[in-house]
Amino acid sequence: MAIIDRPLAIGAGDEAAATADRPLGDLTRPKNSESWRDWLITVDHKKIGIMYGVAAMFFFVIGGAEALLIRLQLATPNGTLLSPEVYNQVFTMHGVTMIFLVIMPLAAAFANYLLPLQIGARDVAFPRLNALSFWVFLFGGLFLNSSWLLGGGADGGWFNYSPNSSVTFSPSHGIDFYALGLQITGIASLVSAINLITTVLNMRPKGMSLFRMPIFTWMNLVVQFLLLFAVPVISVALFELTFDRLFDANFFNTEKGADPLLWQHLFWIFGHPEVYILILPSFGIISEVIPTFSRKPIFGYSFMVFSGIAIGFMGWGVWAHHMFVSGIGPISVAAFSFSTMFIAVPTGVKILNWLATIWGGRLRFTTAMLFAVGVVSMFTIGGLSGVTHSIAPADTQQTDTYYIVAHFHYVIFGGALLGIFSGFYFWWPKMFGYMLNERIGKWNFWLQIVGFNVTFGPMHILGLQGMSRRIDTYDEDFGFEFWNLVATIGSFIIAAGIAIFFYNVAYSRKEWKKAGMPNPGPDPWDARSLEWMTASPTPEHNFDEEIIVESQDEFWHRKYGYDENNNVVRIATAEEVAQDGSNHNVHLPSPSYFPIVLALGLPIVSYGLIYSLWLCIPGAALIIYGFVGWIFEHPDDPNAAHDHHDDHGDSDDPEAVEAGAEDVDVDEVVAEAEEELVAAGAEMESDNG
Amino acid sequence: MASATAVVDEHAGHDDHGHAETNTGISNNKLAMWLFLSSDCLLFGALISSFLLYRTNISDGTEFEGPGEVFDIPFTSLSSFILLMSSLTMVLALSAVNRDDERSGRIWMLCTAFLGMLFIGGQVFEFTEFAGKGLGYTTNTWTSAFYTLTGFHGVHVSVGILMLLGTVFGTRNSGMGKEKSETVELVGLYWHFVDIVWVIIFTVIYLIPIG
Amino acid sequence: MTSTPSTRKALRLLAVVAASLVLAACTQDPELTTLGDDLAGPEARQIDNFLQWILWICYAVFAGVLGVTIYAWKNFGIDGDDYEEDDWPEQIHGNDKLEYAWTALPAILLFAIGLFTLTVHNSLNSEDTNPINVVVNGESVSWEPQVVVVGQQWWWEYQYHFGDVDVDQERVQTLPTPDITTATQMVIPVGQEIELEITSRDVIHSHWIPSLNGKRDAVPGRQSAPWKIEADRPGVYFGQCTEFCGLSHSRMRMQVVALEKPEFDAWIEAQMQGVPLDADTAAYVDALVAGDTAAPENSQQRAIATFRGKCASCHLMEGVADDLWSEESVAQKLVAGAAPNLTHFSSRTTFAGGIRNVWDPKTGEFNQNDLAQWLRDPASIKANFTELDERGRLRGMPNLELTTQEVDDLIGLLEITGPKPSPEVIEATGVEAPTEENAQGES
Amino acid sequence: MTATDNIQDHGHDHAHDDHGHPSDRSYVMIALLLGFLTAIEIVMFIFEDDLPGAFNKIGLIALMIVKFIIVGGYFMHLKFDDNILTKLFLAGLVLAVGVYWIMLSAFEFSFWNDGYEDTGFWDGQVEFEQRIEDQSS
Repeated sequence: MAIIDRPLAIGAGDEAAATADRPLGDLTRPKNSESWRDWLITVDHKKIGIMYGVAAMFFFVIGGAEALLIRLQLATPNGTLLSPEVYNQVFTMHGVTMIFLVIMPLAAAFANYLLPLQIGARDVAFPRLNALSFWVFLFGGLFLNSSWLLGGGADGGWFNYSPNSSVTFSPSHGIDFYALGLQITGIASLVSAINLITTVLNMRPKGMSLFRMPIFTWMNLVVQFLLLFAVPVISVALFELTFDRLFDANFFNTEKGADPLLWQHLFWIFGHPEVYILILPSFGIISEVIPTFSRKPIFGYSFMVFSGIAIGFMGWGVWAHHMFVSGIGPISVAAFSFSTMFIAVPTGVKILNWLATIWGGRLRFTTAMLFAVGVVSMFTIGGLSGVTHSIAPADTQQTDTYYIVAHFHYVIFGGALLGIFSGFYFWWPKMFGYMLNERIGKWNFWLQIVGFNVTFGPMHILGLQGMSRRIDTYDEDFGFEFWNLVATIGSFIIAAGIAIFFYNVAYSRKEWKKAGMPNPGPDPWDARSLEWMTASPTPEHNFDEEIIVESQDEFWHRKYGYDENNNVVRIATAEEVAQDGSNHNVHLPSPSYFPIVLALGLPIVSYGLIYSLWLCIPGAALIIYGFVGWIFEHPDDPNAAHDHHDDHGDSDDPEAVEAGAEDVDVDEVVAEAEEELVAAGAEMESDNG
Repeated sequence: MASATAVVDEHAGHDDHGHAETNTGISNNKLAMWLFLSSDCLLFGALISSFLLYRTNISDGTEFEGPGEVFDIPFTSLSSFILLMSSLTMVLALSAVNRDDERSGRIWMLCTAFLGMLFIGGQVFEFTEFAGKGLGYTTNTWTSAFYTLTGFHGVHVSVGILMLLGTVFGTRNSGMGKEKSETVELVGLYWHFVDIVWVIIFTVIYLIPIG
Repeated sequence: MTSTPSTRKALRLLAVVAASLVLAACTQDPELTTLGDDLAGPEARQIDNFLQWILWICYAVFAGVLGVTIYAWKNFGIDGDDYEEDDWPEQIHGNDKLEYAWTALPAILLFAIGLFTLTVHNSLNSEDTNPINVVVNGESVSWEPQVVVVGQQWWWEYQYHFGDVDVDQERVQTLPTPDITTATQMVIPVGQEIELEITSRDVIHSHWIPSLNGKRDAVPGRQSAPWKIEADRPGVYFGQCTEFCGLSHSRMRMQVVALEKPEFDAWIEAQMQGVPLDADTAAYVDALVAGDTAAPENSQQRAIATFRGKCASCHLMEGVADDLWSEESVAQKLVAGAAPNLTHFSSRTTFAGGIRNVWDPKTGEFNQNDLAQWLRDPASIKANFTELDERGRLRGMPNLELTTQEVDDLIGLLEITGPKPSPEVIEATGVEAPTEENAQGES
Repeated sequence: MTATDNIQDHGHDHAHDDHGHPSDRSYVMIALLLGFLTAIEIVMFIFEDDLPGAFNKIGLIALMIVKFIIVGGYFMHLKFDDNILTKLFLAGLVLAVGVYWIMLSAFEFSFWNDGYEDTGFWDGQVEFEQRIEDQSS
């Protein structure tokens, strides 16, 4: 039955051995169709990945517009474009949007699309939970941004330090939207983390040991573990904030003796791993791109993997470096200063390994490669300025100035976002079946990287000149005028670069259709990992049959071998090796209405908590309906083969994979997805008295 | 690496045990449940630390002088014992289901749910008592942290009860024999986890601070 | 080299931008800067010197990374759009020795940096304030130079306690009434380490005088771990709140005026007096305090009547309206529970959260225009919350709907609160890129 | 390449060896043991005044850990299951304990001081607020 979708391990033919039980319920599952409705009910990891990407790019435009407003306001001294109220909301929402609604979901887009492909699986472990993650994220993001229409966004900064976030100091509902909105997107991240970890640990094909997985998969595995452990921390902080604001609890009420540093600790215990959650997917992406366009394997695979794991571990021991001036005591400062420095070691190992990969290679500077190399050098700047922050005495001068703004934009824009763009250009043909135009792509790259440096480079100087962060205006005579103007100009160059990307997408698609150009084929870049071993765009069932893996970079090794002089020689073409996606006999999990239904309940409950508890009732009803439907949904398309396959023999006819053949009840899903949700809803209501 | 020889047929004996074939040998559901429990450690950790931070912060201008005054240790000990015993009934339920003894399995699971409800009832009673002594949710940081921590635990227990009842009644048609063993096991894992969280709360919050 | 003409153009543009960045970085030395030899505090200089070393290491590392990248680009880039079929480099999977080396070397380097960091950190956090003698009410007392720094939305209060008060053990609300209270401007003696006890009355702020030392957060309910500043030459040093604290965060500034010891003594003496009123006016005040309803006879008396009617429930002005002011009454009216002490308003050079001058730095005249604007409509200068909080308390200065007459009278009263600071200090408070002359303050 | 296939092989080595699970009888014995440990805890609590403070605390914590391990090991079958589960669970548990311990240490929180002594710090605040209330009424 259908509570938990059965693992969709791809069998070479002896699949579907698991027994199908009597179905629990009678709700039939919808069928696939070609219409747009299919996107609402899909459980296909590729479609979900694409939807993550589209939604994130939508939020990216919003966050980018906010960034431009900030830069316009600061272009000249005593800017009057935005009032202080609005400015505070704009910079807060810019940060929140870019971190939680752009970079994280873009990484999730790649992870969703590529993880199953890279490990040669048919889908993620729990396809419906995957759909749930996306819808929860989307509704959380829309909920968060709906605050603009309902009296203004959050105005406490993305870090939202208490007690400035209390009702007394922020009486509008902005911060309620922040707390509940991030709580919702947190549920999405947690569910998705459990799902993807299970997928990677459990669903690899024969022969793909952990140490044969591509680096991208590895980095995402680390990221999902970070999410798994970091999300509950911010959840508690957000619960406490919500209870304070809505039900007069005293967690951050300094008038009753609360300690405001509690928020800071909880926030940064989450917040520092969060930084690596943002950056590691990009590290993974460029670790795929650089070897491909250098025609060399990644240098020091195991060191790349272990340094990623090390970054993940160490990320938990450094959070208080965000609090060097908060008054946590000199000993704590010294300890965290020291621990922070050493996080530069594994990061440095990665940079050097990328350089070593490039060294002596045959470098082909496609747009994807340009972005990847851009990450290596730009992230280095961000990493080095990070070292200057780890020096606690220097940090007392730098923190909360534009030097920090420069630093984390070099990390998040220069590291994470450029890497994601590299991924766009690299995997676009795999996802959509056409190539992005390289000439326009290069314009995109150069405008973006020049604009980026013109925007954020000067901020180093501004910070050291003493310009504070989060100020909506500055006076003429402090000497901030020139560099602020330069930065504003730079931000519009970035905007132009991004606009060109969107143009490229539309233009390339049109040209491709108009010219009737051939499909780029399974492997347009002569790449190395398994996702290139199937047709482009990826067929719905991913792979026709299971791939037996014998080495790391399996796909490359099927294409190339070595001659007696140890020179690389081709032994097969990509088309010969790759599967053509022609197997239409694969049984896929049926789509489901209930992920979107369940997810829709969450923002409604949240509006209810803010405006009227009565509204919680329909919201909760929707959630309960979603759960019940989820559980009693027919495990599968009733017309699909439901017979018990116990025959292990005929491997030439890859058979149906029985979706949801395994029997688990109410409990599991409730535990996973509803946990927080129920805790949120019920707790808030019970505590209301 | 490149010359690794193929062992094409290595997947031959994979279905020996007749359960889902995964790399770890653990079913997806069970792995996911453990991942969730692992993640939940950080949730309760944060709540417990918030409480510990505020455990001495009891000044609020009222007469309240600390939990020594309100905690009813014999009563809480009893409810702790009840929760502990519910873990026993849970594990007996699983054992029965593993033996394909559906009837005993159902009875033990209902017992577990009943003991869980007793525990929740005890908690409701305790909260009412405290409130009667003037300790509202908003009284001071101590009460906020205390009610939130124990409330979150209570919600976890309640979810567990729903899971138990859902399993018992949801399988009325399909039966709850040996093939449901994993379902019951997962409910059990969750239930025991909630129990060990209470083991910690009982010691750290109730027994120790009155030192 | 395979770059297309467009990429080459872009590269050239990048080079131009980079060069102009470096050039322009050297041009100006504004007042809040954390760099350079002009820093007036030994702590700030120590941080800067240390940072310079680190920055050089960073430049070197970055030059290395960029150099390798560009070298690889030039030497290993292929011509044309696509690979030749058999153009394959040697397939190197790694080199363990190299890996260990470039794991160990940075670790060792960082360990060394870490040790230096701890040394600097330790020295910045050690106190060695030595007591100095100051004259308080004609009596010489030994004063361990400590100033209590209190942040609130959106201005700073500085408290001087000369008595035997353990300021780092108390919450700000429970400290005894300070001997001297100033707002937005702290006055310190030159060449003395001053220990700052930084705290807050509402949200978290951060106290930062970049020229003297790094910053330290002001956290409500907490007294900061000791933090110190020292100026080794006289002058006016600017600061800005650096922890986001709400609406007017950007308009929350402060100044430190460092004076030579004799001038500092004189400042203390003046601060211990009340407002200098003439005998008639003093009698008028006494009558008001006693409950008589005497009619004001001149502008000053009218101002006093206005002040007592509209200002005194929040602002303290000793000798004019102390009877109407109490800590409790302010706590009821204001969220922060404090408003600037106006007793010696015109002895300061800045008001409205440090964004306006009390005395015009160019002419040395009392800045009536800004003050009038402030009194008429404070929110036009510094954004304010207008609505009351859930307990009916105000945040920031409300618009009191003063008449032109009242405004003029009050400005007249405020001007005499004095004593007027020295011309050098007034001149130095102009926010301009420093010239040789005014950067030195009064030397 | 140091790549190993250890994870890969887990399934075949340890998969579902249910044989090790205790019998119902031993579950009851374990539960009795747990009940007994709880009883000791309560006895320790009752006689806390007669016992040295640190002894009491260490003893209670030790009993708590023992109970934790018994429930985790036997009732949750960690002792009998694939130890990758133990590792995953311990990852979260150890991380939680470590991170929050450090956090509380940064607050200069001490587990060992006696909880409800009058710290004196907040009394001033209370008094002050009382004064304000008196004034306003």
